Amino acid sequence: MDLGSALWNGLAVFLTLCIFSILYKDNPFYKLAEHLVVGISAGYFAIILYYNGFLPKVWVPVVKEGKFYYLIPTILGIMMWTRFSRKWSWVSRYPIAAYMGIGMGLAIPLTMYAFILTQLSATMQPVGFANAKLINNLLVAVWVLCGLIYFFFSKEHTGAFGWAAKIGIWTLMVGFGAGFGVTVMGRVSILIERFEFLVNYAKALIG
Amino acid sequence: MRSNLHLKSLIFFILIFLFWESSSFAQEDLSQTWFNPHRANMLIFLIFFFAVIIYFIERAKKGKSLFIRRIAGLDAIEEAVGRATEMGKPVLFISGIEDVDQIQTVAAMIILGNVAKMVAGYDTPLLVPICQPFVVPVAEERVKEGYASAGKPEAYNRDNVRYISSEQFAYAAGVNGIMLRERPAANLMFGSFYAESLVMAETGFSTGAIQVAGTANIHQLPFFVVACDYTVIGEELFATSAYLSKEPKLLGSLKGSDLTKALIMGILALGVVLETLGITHFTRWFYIE
Amino acid sequence: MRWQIPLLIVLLCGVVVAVQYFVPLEELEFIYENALDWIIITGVFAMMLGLWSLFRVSISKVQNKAPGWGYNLITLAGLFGMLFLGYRVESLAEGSLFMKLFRYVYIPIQATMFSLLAFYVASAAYRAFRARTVVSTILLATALIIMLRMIPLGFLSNWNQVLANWILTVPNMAAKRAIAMGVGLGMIATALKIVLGIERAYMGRD
Amino acid sequence: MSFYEKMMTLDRRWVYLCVGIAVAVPLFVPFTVPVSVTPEVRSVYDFVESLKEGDRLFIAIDYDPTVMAELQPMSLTIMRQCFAKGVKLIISALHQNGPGMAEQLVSLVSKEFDKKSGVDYCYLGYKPYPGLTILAMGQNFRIPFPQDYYGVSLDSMPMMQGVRNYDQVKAIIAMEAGWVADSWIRDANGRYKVPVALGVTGVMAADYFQYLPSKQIFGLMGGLKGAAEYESLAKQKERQATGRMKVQTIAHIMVIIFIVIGNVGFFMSKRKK
Repeated sequence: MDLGSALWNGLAVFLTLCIFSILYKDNPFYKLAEHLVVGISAGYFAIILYYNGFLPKVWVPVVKEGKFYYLIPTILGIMMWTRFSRKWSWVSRYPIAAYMGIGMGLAIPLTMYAFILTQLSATMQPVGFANAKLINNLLVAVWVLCGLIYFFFSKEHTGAFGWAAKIGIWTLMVGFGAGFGVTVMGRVSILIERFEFLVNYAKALIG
Repeated sequence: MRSNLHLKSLIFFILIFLFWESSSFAQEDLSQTWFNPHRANMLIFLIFFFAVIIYFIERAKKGKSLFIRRIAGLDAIEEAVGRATEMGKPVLFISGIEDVDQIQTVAAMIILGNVAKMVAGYDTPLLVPICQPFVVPVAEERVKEGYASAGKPEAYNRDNVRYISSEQFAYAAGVNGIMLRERPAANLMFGSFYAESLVMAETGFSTGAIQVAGTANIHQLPFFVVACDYTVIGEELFATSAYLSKEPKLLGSLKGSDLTKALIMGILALGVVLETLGITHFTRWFYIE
Repeated sequence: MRWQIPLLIVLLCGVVVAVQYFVPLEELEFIYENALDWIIITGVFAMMLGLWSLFRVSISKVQNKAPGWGYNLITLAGLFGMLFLGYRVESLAEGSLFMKLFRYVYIPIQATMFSLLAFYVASAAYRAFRARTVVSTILLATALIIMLRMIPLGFLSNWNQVLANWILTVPNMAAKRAIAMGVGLGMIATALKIVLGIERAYMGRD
Repeated sequence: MSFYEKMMTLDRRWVYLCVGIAVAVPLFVPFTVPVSVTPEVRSVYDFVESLKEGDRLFIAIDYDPTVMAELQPMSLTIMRQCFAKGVKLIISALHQNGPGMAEQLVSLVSKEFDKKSGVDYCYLGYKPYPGLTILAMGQNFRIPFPQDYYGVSLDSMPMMQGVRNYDQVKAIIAMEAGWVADSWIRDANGRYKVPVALGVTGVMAADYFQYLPSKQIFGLMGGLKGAAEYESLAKQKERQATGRMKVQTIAHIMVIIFIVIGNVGFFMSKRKK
């Protein structure tokens, strides 16, 4: 390892330890790393947005290629800056409205597809008691129905309906327990990667 | 205003039906047609859903009262805010890490306004750290409006709505800093969260705050359920946002959602029965190309 | 001006973009593709609001000599340092100071923040997984079965593996589907209310 | 406070310390943990093992450095296994931050086995919009990738003669860190009927089990455990995942011990009252 990369990697090791120090308690080292990363990331993303957003989407189309309809979103974007004035800040509603409208319009069919129709068709499977697959299909269908009943808002959860809702929330809890259980492995993997980074640096320094 | 809504719904449906009607001209080269016939099933579903929602909103506006069940997380918000104001400590509101074109963020913003209204009467700050720049103006407006509608516009402090960072973990680091140093007594987390959810919820727990969280991101729900005092699960997030505003017309949409849910359950049951009998046409109809 | 036009913009943008999904016309395709660009472009300008908010809060702490104001100087130094170093195209090339700060300051901090989760899942599990109620017992039991997959227990492991796979593919799947369908309905209902201007709280008041 | 109550209210920092030790110590202390092999991993191995010299396999490396710890061992082991058997590889990298990392991996393994680009393997690299790229490759690899990562035309490569699309590869083994996995299943397997197997992160594994019984994927390797299982089958010298897997085992035992401590404390202190 040459001196330059030893120093830069040393900085990375130091900052890694700074963040780990929060596990004990809040301290000046954590505060340092926290404030540093907030500043650095804001600056970094502003620059990246300039090169990947402003230059190819505003500067090049309008100035170089003469596609003047790109001025419309540019003007909408500049309208955001009326937020700096108390008197004119209502103008910023225009771009916000456009942004939200497009977002909602995109979301409606895609949500219908991914969240409802796909799930619906995947659950409609033959059921029965003849083999494990059919029984499992039946269980999935029943539990999905109970889960949906839990999400009924306009009917009191009492009687048989209440029991179905109860089975529904139990099913959700099994899902949450499973979700938690499988995630532990992934999170530990990331910690292993960090520890290996520290160990490798120490090894490289010692030679 | 009402006729305005009618007019808009009318335009909306006319547009959709226009495309629907013209679908009979469907040809093989899709780029020349007015309608993609492979997606007709979804359109029918959407039209039904929209019609039901608008019907119930109209009915609610006429004053028909609707029953809505209790949502535990909802009461918890009031309890948490109440305790924070009693202690004279700040309330922290985190609206997730996604932008304002995401529906969950909008739902979070609606909740934020109502929280601001609750907090306004007391001398406690409402801290709103923000992850996406576009959310900043919306959050500012919501907080300002909440304070104004509680009759305390002067209590609004612009510095409490602050942008931190657009990057997930830089944002989480900044939020942790706020939790550790400004010691809010209530942490409300609503919106779209990812892996940072547990980083914030555990830090919040270690500071002793009451925590209420809600998200529709299925993978993060387990962590909120485990680390927070109350969790608003999935669809309850949208119901909460409708419920908090206490406007009948917004509640009407909940009834509409429920009816559609019942329809979906019926379809599901029917589909399962038909599949078992070996009839697959029905299920096939729900595939989308 | 202040109300009607923004609501009209939401309606128009929402309807056109949603309808595009069903209408394969090239003209609409063109609008759709541009709509995506528009979102990016307005986002570029909105970034200024974020930077301004960060700057204002930091600088006011420094000016008022609020507790810990020195740290806010670090934030400002990081922000302006990156803006200053990144103003030339060459600064995006590997090996520039800009990229080095990204790689050796930003990346390790964010990766370490992420890795803290390994500690937090443990402490959250210890605290919350108590067999207090039926619901919390179910949560605890499933999590345990799934975690036991990682531990070699001889012949028990094989059984546990079968059980864990069943949990993942049957009840877990059912739970996810139920949540997803509910969420889908809630999302579409909210989106519809926004597009039609029924829900307009997000725009604030005058 | 009684002993049992203390068991329930341990300071969280003790938990942190124990997790830290559980992860750090196994990195220094040599020992092994037996790995039980699951059928969904074995079927991937058996498939690769059944390939003959000259067969072509498609490997997708769709992740970035943040999940390297979990997925890199899978890619590494399978690539070595293939090169050792003389199987020819077509490799893509459809994650924005991944192509550089994938290139390092490809050049490392190809040097080990003295394999040549264009003759024994073809590294396509990255194109934006993974879903569309996957669909287009079903028509012809040359639509999204007229040239490989190094700028060499696909038509000029000996190993790509007569290779148009997925029809000429035996299968796709995709290492995935996100939704691109769905695209491989839906588009590559669903539309073009090519067999697909997945290697995914531990968090994702639970969501992809459902595709096994319906045969949409013929195998699944989930997280470090899946990678360690594969390594134990392949019996190669370097076993990164197996080394990390023992850390996983200790860490999981630690978490479970804490859950047990909490519950014992809870029940015993309740009984006393």
